[in-house]
Amino acid sequence: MTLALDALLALALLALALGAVAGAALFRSIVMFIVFGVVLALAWGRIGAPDLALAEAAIGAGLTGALLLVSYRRLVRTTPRRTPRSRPAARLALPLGLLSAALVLGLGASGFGLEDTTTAGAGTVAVPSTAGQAVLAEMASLPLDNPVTAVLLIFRGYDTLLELTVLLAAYLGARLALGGSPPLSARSAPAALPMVGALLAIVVPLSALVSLHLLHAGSDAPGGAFQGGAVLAAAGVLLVLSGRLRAIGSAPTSQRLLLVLGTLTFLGFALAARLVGAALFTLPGMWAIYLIESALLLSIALTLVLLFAAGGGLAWGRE
Amino acid sequence: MTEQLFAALPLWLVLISLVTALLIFLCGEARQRLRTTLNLLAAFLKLGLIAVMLRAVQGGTTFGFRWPLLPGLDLVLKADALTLLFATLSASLWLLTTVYAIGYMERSENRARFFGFFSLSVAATMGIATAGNLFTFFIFYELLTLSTWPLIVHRGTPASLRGGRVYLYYTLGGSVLLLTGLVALNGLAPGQDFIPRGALAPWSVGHDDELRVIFVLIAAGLGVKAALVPLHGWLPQAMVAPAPVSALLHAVAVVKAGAFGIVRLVEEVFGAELVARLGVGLGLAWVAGTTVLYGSVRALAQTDLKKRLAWSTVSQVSYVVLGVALGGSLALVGGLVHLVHQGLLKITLFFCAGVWAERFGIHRIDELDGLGPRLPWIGVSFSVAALGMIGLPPMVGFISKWLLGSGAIAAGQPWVVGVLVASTLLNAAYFLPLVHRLWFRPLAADVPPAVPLGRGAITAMTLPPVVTAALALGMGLLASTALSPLGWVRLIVERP
Amino acid sequence: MPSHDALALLVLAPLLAACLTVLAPAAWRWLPVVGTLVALPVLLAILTPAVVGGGTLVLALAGHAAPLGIHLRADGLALLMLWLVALSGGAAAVAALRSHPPASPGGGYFWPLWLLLLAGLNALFVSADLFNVYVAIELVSLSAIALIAAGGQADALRAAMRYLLLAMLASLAYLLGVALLYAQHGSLDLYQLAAGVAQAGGGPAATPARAATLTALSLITVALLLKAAVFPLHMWLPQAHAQAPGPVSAVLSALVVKTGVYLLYRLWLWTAAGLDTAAVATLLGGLGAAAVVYGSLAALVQVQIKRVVAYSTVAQLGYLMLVFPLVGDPRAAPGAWMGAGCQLFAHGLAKAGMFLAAAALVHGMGSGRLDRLAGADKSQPISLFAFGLAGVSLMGLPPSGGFLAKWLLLEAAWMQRAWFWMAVLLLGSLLAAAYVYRVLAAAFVTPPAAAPGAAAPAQSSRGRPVPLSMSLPALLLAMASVAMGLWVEPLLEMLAIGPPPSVGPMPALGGRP
Amino acid sequence: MSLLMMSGSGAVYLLAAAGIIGIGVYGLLSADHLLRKLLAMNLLGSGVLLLLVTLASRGGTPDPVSHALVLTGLVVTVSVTAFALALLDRLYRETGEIRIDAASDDPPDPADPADAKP
Repeated sequence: MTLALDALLALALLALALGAVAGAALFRSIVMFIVFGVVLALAWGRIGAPDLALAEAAIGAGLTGALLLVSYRRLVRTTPRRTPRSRPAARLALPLGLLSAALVLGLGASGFGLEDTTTAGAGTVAVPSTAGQAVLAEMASLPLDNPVTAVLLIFRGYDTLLELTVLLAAYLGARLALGGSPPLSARSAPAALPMVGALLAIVVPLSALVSLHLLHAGSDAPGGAFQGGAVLAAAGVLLVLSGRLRAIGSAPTSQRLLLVLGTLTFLGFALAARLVGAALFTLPGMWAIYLIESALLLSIALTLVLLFAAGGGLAWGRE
Repeated sequence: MTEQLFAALPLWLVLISLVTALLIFLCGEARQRLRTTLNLLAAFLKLGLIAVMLRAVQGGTTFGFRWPLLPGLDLVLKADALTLLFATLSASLWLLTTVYAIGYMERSENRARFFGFFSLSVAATMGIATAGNLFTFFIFYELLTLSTWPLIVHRGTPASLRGGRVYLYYTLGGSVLLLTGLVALNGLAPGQDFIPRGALAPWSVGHDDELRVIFVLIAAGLGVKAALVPLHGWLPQAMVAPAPVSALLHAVAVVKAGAFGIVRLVEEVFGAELVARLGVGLGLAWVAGTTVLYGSVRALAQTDLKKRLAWSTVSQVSYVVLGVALGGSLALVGGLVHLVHQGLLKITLFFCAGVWAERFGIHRIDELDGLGPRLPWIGVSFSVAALGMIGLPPMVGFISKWLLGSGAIAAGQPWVVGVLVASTLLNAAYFLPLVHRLWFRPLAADVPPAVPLGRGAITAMTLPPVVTAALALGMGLLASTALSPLGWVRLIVERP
Repeated sequence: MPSHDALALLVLAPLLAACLTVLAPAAWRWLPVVGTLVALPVLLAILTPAVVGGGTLVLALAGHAAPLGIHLRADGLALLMLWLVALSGGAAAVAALRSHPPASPGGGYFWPLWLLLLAGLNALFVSADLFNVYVAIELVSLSAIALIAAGGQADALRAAMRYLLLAMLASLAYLLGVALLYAQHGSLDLYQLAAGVAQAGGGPAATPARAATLTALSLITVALLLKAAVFPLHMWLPQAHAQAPGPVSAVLSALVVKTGVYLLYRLWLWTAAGLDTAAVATLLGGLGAAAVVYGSLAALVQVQIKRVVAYSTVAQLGYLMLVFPLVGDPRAAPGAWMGAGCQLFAHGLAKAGMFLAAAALVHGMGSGRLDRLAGADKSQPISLFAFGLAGVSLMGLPPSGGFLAKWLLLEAAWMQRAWFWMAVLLLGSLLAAAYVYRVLAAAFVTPPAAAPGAAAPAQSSRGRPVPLSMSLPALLLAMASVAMGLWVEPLLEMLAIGPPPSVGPMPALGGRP
Repeated sequence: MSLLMMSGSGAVYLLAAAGIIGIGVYGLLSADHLLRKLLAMNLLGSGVLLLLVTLASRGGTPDPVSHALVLTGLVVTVSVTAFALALLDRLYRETGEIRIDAASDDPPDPADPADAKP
């Protein structure tokens, strides 16, 4: 029964992926992609990765989808400065694509092989002392119960720090690429409708609450700063879409501080560990984890909203 | 500390020119007086250093400087008698060429660049002279290529750019051969310095074929600059360069560097005995002999004065190679002494040709008619050098040819005498008509009036050829004294 | 400061500076930038003696040893790259401070990205963890591509987009490979993985473990070849490097493409050292040979000076690939390894210098076309001299770092009687000479005097002065690349620390064999 | 979880991941609209991450390290995508182009703006 459900999900994933790639209309392809993300989140839930399911739903499907959609809308509306030179279309695409697909299927087969080696031992785990098992073994001595959060902040905090800077680089890069050109505003936001205001009044505080919950829960249940940040960002996206928030050319100091707050806080703790004689990146306790995660959440949320709004900063209200 | 500094005199010799080059680049186009002062100062300083070293080497002191570059590979500079022979020649001719160039270049553009690279070329030449192993030699050999190219293309015309391109094709091709040979040699016998009679004999057991290949590679790499047939193609093309550059190429530095390298290769890397045993010496002698004849024949066919001189260089430089390749002390002395003699004579000829070109716009041989009396100092200098080239006794050219001939017979290669005789006849055939035209033909009606130049420029262009011609004459007359080139060369060859 | 703190700070200091640059008011943005440029050499000066004296330095972050935690690791090769980042990146930054003033509106984005790029590069070079390397690669790619787009012209945007697409694809292939390796061996540590890889890869032919391991290695390799722009995956490079702002081009060619090569060294000479890699080495060497020939020939026909330099990068990266077959022979390995180090460093200095010089020439002459360079020797002497000097090193003429690299590689090839690799090295240097001289000759051309009289004065007054801050860094880098040929001792001392396992002890300088 | 492994669900998802990767590669190469290329790239990324997660769940207990890696991968992917979209926006505005031939070098551009000036 469960196998059937998994098979169904897998088939749906394949069908949606194919639809997203091969569909004639770009808009529909994007919608397919978003649905694909949602189904993928379900699948990850099934595999035993609820953290990832949450993240995929919020970031993979939600935010990426929203980004693609808003970009699509912008492309449709923009009149380019120049008309393009004609470029010959790539003719090799189809054979090359098919070849790659075949190769990857071969890879999938080797993946089967992997599974064989581990399940052959029937119960005893054949893979010796992986990093993951080491983490699980260490969990008992840690103040938090979610091993994924432990990896993200305690064992591989350095990765997380660099990852934050990637997010920051994306924001900076987007600003640089857009060349300081004024953000596209004048969205046809349905703000005039009374329902929207009411909806926002409920959704925005709710998502803030949810993100706070995710943040708190992250220490011993699925969730964490990334998922929380994404949910909070979703609220921001709604505000932007409805026109309550608008993009402006550059960020005021407070927002610049917020953008780097996560990185700075993490960096501060990482370095401060040396002051008390501990190893770099050693966190002093749960309070530090909470502090860092809160800072991360705020930074992530603001960065994501700014990326979505294609602005340097945000301001309340319409122009 | 002072002892170390003294021992490192060869390094200073190189550094002086290098620093001069940098200062000239830095002081820019406008400051002509400063540039001239720097140039002359450096030249005299260098001659002074060489004089100090000459005395010391004669007294048995050795100079050396060693700087490790890579494991098992050192930059070695030294000063032995052979070094000083070449260094003295280059440094004194450089001084004269500089004087000449100051006059010659008076009205042209880009003088800072010209004199900067000129100085750099001389730094490279000093490095070549003082190199203490083949690797160091290679470093400066390449630096010479680098620094002479801007001089050849100096005028920036399509013809000079073409000449420069051909020069690069040949010299860089040659450097690839040389580098390959060097890598192979270092793989076989790592880190060998130049030592008298060569260091390779102990390594040669069972590696004869390998060593033959290596010898051919390195000799070919050096042969490009020495303009051995068939690697000579660049030299006539490079004639497009200004006259001081021709002097540099033909007498002071470039072809000499090639020939000097072959001397070091045969005498101090492989050793004459090993070269003879491998049979490569005879091959080299044949190539040199062919070059001697071929260059002369081609020179005969030229109607352009500088081209004829260029082909003559192709022919004459191979005398040096011939002497080295034959083996035996007589031929070696003949070859080495010709390094000096050919330099003096050829630079005189180029100086004179440059004067005629600059002042009358004359480039072709049939335009020389009656020019001798117009500029008598130049005419006499040219004639003296031309007769010297032919080898008329008691001129220096005769001494070289005589020694080479005797050496060839001693080495059991009598065919070389035939080559020398033929070459002498050919030399006479292409030089005597020039002398004849200068003095015994009436001045052509359409010779333009001499381009007016400042007194200083005229002196600067007249003095050097007169000095070199007088030196050539004097060396022939005083060949038997100890400090003549011949005496010095004997010291080199007969050292323990 | 303890040396392991210096090691971590090499990454964390630029990160911190990037955040501060974002925060600082426009007028003060220069401070964290300049601070970083000063801090990196200082940190390296602390770290280097510790490594050279005490051997490879390993720092377990948060006190958790691999596979649980992440190791930072500084051996000779890593040190060499870190120095290159500090020197080439520093000199390029000086030029960039002029072309992209920190106080300008764009400077608020440009400079944090520049610092993030430095942080990413340093992170990549000191990382011992495959996944950490992935994040660092992303940081490097993202900031580098954004800096390319900083110019904003259509060609730059197009080049950035093409680079980005290929970089994304490469990153995903890399990630896939890492996923497979982790699933198979349970560790992400580059050096811990070696044992598992050797066991699995050396096992019987058809085991799934072997298949998965080899698939993972090939995926990662393809990804890195793309990042390193190794022929035939170089297509993105010439436009990207030619269209980026000058100082960015310098960093891209000197440092960013090197990350791919560096990781290929780590992967095949360390992680996969236990496998029989002869075939792979030959394949990589073959690609390198093709790159040398193709890149040089392509450089010979370009009409834009920056594209000449960009294609020269394609060719020079080829030399670095030749190292794979050359370190195979135990006798030749130490020499080949020294050659690799010299080439990495010399090319990094020379190419950064050359790109800065080219940018200054383009700025000064008002055009990037070769046929507009005539007279540059008069109006842009410093830039042209720098270009020529950098060219000396690229051609491998003595005495220069490039020459030492070529010499060492040639000797390694000779020892193995590997005629083909020898021929490639020699041919490559000839072709390099051809394309460098082509540029110089273009500058030495005297415009024909027969041209209409009015044009002559205009021609001779062509070119405007370039600020020293643009030409001087180029000259310094070029001079360093040449001077390196005379004093390579510190580099060799570094390289002797933690060479690949297959490379025996390295000979010391001054020792007579 | 062990049920999952017994039942071969892991195999199902592995197959799905391989399929998604294949479709992603195909889409990446066949699409000429840049937005579609980016979409395909994201699909490809999802496939890779799915593979990672699936492989991580083999032993019965899910591997937290893998999950952390995937989370990082997700954030990195969305960052790069957002930047790519900004770049696309600017590219379109400047040139009107929404397609690009990723596999070829541009021909040397004969039009140098500086040359147009006298």
